[in-house]
Amino acid sequence: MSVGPDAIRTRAIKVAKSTSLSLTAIGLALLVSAVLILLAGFNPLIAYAALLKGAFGDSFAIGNTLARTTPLIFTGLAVAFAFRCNLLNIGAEGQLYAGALASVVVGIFVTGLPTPLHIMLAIAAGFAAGAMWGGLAGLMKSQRGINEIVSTIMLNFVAIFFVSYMVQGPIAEPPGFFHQTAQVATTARLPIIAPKSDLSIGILIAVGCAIFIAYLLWRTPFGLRLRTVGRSEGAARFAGIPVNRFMFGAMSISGGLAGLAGTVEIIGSQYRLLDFFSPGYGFDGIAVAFLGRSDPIGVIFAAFLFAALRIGANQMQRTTGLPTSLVLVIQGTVILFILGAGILQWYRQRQQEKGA
Amino acid sequence: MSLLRMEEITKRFPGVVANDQVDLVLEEGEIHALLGENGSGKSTLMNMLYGIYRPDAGRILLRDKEVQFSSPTDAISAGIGMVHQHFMLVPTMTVTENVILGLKEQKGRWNPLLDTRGAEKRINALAEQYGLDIEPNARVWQLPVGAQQRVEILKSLYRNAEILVLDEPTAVLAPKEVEHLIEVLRNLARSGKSIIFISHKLNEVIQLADRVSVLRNGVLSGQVDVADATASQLAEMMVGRQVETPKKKPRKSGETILTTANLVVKDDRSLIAVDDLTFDLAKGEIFGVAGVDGNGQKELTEAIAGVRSIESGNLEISGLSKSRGKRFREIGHVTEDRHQTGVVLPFSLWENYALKVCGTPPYGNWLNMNTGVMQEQTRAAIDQFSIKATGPDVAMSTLSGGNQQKVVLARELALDPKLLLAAQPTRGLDVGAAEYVHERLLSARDSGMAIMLISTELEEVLALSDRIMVMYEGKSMGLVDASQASREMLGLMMAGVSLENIENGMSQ
Amino acid sequence: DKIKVALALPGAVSDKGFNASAHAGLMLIKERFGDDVEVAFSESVQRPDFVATLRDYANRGFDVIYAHGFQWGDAISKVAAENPEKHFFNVYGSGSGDNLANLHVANEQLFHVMGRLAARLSKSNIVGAVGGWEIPPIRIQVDSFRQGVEAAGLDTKFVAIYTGTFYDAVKGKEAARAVISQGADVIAHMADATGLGVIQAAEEKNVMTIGYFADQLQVSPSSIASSAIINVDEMFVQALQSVIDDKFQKGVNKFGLSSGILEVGSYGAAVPQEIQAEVAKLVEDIKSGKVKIPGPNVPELMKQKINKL
Amino acid sequence: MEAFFSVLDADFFSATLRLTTPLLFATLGGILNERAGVINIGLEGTMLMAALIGVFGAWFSGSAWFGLFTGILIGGLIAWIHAFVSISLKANQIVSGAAINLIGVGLSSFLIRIVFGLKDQQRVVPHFEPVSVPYLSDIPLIGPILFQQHSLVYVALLLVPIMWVILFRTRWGLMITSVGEHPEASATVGINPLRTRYIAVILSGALAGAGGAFLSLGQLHFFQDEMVAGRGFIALAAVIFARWNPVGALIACLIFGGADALQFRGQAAGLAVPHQFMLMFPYVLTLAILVVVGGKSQGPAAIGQPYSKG
Ligand SMILES: Nc1ncnc2c1ncn2[C@@H]1O[C@H](COP(=O)(O)OP(=O)(O)OP(=O)(O)O)[C@@H](O)[C@H]1O
Ligand SMILES: Nc1ncnc2c1ncn2[C@@H]1O[C@H](COP(=O)(O)OP(=O)(O)OP(=O)(O)O)[C@@H](O)[C@H]1O
Ligand SMILES: [Mg+2]
Ligand SMILES: [Mg+2]
Repeated sequence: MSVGPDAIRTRAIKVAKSTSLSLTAIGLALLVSAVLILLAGFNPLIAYAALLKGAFGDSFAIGNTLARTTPLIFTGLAVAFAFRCNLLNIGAEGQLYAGALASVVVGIFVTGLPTPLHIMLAIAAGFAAGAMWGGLAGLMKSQRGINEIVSTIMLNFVAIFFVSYMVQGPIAEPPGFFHQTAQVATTARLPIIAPKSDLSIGILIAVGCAIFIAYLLWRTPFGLRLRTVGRSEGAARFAGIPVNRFMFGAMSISGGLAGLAGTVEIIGSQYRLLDFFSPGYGFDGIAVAFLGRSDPIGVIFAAFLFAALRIGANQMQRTTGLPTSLVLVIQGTVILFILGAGILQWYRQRQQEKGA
Repeated sequence: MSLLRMEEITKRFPGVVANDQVDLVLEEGEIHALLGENGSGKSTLMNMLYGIYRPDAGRILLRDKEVQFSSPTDAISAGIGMVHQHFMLVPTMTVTENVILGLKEQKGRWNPLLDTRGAEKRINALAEQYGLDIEPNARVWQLPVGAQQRVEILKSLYRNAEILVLDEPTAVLAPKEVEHLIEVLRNLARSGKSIIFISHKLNEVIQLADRVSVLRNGVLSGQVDVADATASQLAEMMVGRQVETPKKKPRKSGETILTTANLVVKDDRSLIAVDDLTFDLAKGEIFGVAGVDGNGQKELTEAIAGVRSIESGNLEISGLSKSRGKRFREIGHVTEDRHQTGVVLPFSLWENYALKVCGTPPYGNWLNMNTGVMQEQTRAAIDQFSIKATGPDVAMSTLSGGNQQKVVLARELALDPKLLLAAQPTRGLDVGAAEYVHERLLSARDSGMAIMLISTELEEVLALSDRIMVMYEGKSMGLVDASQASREMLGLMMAGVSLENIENGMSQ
Repeated sequence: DKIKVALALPGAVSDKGFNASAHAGLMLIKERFGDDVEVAFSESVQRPDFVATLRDYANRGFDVIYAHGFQWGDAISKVAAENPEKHFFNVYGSGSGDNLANLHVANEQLFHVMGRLAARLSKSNIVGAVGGWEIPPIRIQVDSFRQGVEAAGLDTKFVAIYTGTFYDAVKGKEAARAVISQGADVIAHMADATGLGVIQAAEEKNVMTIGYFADQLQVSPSSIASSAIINVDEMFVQALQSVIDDKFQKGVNKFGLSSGILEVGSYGAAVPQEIQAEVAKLVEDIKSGKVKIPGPNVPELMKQKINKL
Repeated sequence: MEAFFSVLDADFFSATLRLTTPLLFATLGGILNERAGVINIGLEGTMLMAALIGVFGAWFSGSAWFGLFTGILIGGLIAWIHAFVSISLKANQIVSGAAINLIGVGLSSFLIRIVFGLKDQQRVVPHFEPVSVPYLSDIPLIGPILFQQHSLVYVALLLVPIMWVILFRTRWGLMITSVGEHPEASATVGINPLRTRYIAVILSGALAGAGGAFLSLGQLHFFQDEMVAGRGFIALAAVIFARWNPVGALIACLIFGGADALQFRGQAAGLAVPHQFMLMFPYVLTLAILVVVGGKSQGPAAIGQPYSKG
């Protein structure tokens, strides 16, 4: 990543290229899904108009989309960051629950703090709890050689069940009838940017975090070393990089980022913790991360795309009655078509080989 | 009728013409050597013969019939076998499995089970016929390189190869193994096989080959009968100038920097690899460690470098910083296995170059790397070491083997370390580049650096070292002053005869 | 002018239980009020989208908005406050507002009755229950069922399992088998689609089950003894009617056996007349107030469970 | 505690086998594609689609076997998409798998409504009944456990030795392993790494398809949204736990299926533990075993890396 004007230009061209590519992919995916919509007896044009309006129709819609983008940026970052260290973190979902749990505890039971301090404490707690949960997988990897894919999948279930236990008993809102905690104190809530849409400053924190992670990865020695561990453990070891410590560290930071997804969701929008409060942000994070090519800036756009489709789909359901499951299909096909961009190259190569 | 004719072969890669209208003729039963500087296009040419790449232009004729290989399968069925610079073996499989991989070796037409027994028999027969010593049941990752190479040769023979291509087969071998290989190749030629072999070692070429083709910058710069050529002539054909053996200045005495006492180190399989070593190394000295590969040199080096723990005994490096980061910068390490431990292939050259120094002035600090400076330095290294690369931004993976090695060397020397561990520093380098590296090592020594040179090449050890230790099965066979050492003596020690015994024998 | 009615569901309408019953409510509204209403619904609404969903309906001119499940409490209170001229109903809800009514059913009554029925039917004297996720209503249902079993005074053993899911029927089936292997011969399920697995297991092992939400006799005529029916559809109609008649009542509206919203379903052939009569008597007594069912004290039970740990 | 162990009866063991079977199919599939160097996190979506299409197949043909066949077919087909995207187009294998999961969840729930309608979604279709093996099923204890199962349980169990032999004793096994370890090396001996990977991935999808179809046709007899409920992800973990070995797969899946069966019986036996902790049990047990025995195991060296010719 050089900084000269030339480099900026090539980067700009790259961005433009991948943007137009993504747009084409989305178009094609919508075309394919249109067939399904027709099959279900609806008019695709009306459906898509609703989708578009739901995602971008007015400031209210855009606010919703951005609010939805926020946690996805964090989970996407979490997966992407770990992957830069060659670790596949399938456990963002569990780490998110850990983060939410810690933040809600701080938000409810710590009182008497001024707003900024309380918020920062809640954020720190969320990051720390997520980092602990991710770090646990990192520890198992570095100490016992346990593949992080296995451990994170298992830890997901453990975290989700544990949160369920906590909200129904130990930290349930008195008298303890409902499966939910009390609301976090107003001092622990993120300020709202756009009053009508409930968009909090969480989005700014998320984008800031992405930029920070990009900086960390490409402009700091720590980042270079981390990426070295990711690409060649041997070379890393011989360059004096403590590989195990880095893996542990990467998993912890990754977990922390995922934990922040839980934090912003709690102190930025839901205010209280219920079991199953996450609609799978952690799993979406996997797709978001790789769609963004494990690049923090790419993650922002991928998260936005995911959020827009989801928010738009809700509107589509509300106005046309189409089930939202359709949007999962659209999301999936969008991804496949983006991946399918390689098809032209593949086809050309094949023709060449046939010709030769 | 020639067995093989490659005519006007051209191959371009983005930014380079790797082969430019190259002609190559191979006769039946001939051993043909292919020489050339690093990056001159040797491997590329051979890869086209083996169907891995396709030529952009030119023809390949086998027994005067034009052939087109779109994959190695075609080449194999046309009777061509290749032993690659980086072995093409599956480490987790056994020798037999590797040999029969992809073949229809099963117990009869209707019984799909593998006929490993039958295959083993044939392997043993072939091994005996050509004098290839091999253990069919061993897993490949457990074998020393020499043995792995024999597996590669067997693989080709098993597939009835008529033409055998070997890409730098001797680069990774110890002198004894080289002799053995040469014997094997002669046997093969005698029994009618034709051989193309790539090497940077001129003496081997002269010893073994019938004819030599020399490539320079992708162009065929000459083809001679070996009978008519001398080593220095060949070297000149390659690099376009006279190549000289380095001159060593007398050594200035310096303070001791490395001391070991009764050092014991274990290998990855928890077997003792370094057994009770005691020696020291001073500033301004090149300390040669000779020995056949796999006699504990690797483990010794790694222990000193701080990436392998010590079992017992003492290892002390004076004046080293407490901090881990600094320590690794104070010890330079040209590692033996370039791909696994030396470089990060998908990274750019400058990132590879910055691996250790990033974060220290003038390369930036812990919060910010000064990428500009690092790129500048890399560019300078490219010029100094005449690395064939278009710039510091290209990926390491696009460089030829020798050029990758140069990047590593440039990086480690740039650290200006207190102690430099140089393991096989010229492995895979052409004579010109090797000469340059030798010069650099000597000048580093003269400016006070302590250097430990680990090499299986006696010439190199003898030419550069001040003192030489020979390792055999983890033990020291003795420590001699380079001025008093001879090839024969070192050879004996490498075979496990201790210095004491040699001296006793001589005195008797 | 048409009354516009919207419904927001946290799960899929195909769950053969909680969400399905609400969807049926909306359909019944359409049927009863015909051209006077326009209806719309959203299913599988995810928690972060709660507010946006309700708000969108309100903005688009829906007059009466139903949200299904206690988890909507915060969202519906907020949107109700923003739209004072519209009416909001929240099933199992706990929120507050002048235009917000929480629709509750007296689960303790219905499931107490079913527990009595089960205890009487059991020959092995062991009765089981398979719950989905242990959320408040389910816990009340399971614990009331237990109380009913105990109240039969037959010293019946009670076995309960939570599967942790409402849509994994395979798990439901295995859970039921585990209960059956404990000797239970009557099993109730409070688990929506997971319960379909329970019914199937019961059918295969020839034990009796108790249906849930709808009259499930048709799902398995051989194994269903009766069903614990919650007529959410009727409840929705009554709620809407109250708005039309200007009789809207904010706060908790609770529907018990006497309202007809809760019902004991059709009996399977295996249930003797005499037991049917007993159940009918009990239901009458509860309706008339002769028998009071206090219901379980869930927070207290929870505390006990934690203390035991 | 005593009550807890008293539940280890024949019923428990047959439950274990039933819970093991779908996982085992998917895990064996996962082993196949991972050994060939392709990771497929889309097993979940694949199983879901197969469960659905299996139900359709059984309904429209009236035969459970035909349903199974269609389930396997769709599994293979979806895997073919994954293969095309990740092998031919060399796209990121994980994204492709994630996309398949999204599509699987969405499309299956969408299609069941269109085809069967909302009301009749859980329509019971022709399905597999447990088969008693004559004589053997009468053996006390062992009989009911081993010889009164669905035919697919036997198929899954038989697949373990079959796959072991194929992987370790035939040339196809060598080919598959070699393209996962070192595709360049396999190419130099004339193996087509791309084709070999294709075959492994498609077969793997077919196996996952069988697992999905077992869930709907063997266990349930109908289709329910999201009925696979994370089993595809568990299989992904089991592949690694099994160290890419079919016998290991059996052990891993048995441990998991057993733990699941056990936690139900623990709850039923009235263990005084919040049920969330019971539900955690299989996952915690898995982790505990890994921590104790140590997880150090090397996967196929070239996993996740697309292969391209020169
Ligand atoms: N895949 C590739 N992509 C781009 N450039 C390549 C590629 N392979 C080789 N080259 C370039 O082609 C030239 C010839 O490389 P080749 O590997 O044939 O050299 P060589 O003679 O074998 O060198 P060495 O002695 O170092 O092994 C070099 O400049 C190299 O950088
Ligand atoms: N050799 C190294 N390579 C890469 N990162 C390192 C290395 N040593 C340390 N680090 C990182 O820096 C942190 C500080 O480590 P340490 O106490 O060794 O500092 P240090 O060696 O004084 O640092 P410096 O590299 O600035 O000399 C470590 O936690 C680790 O993240
Ligand atoms: Mg070469
Ligand atoms: Mg430091």
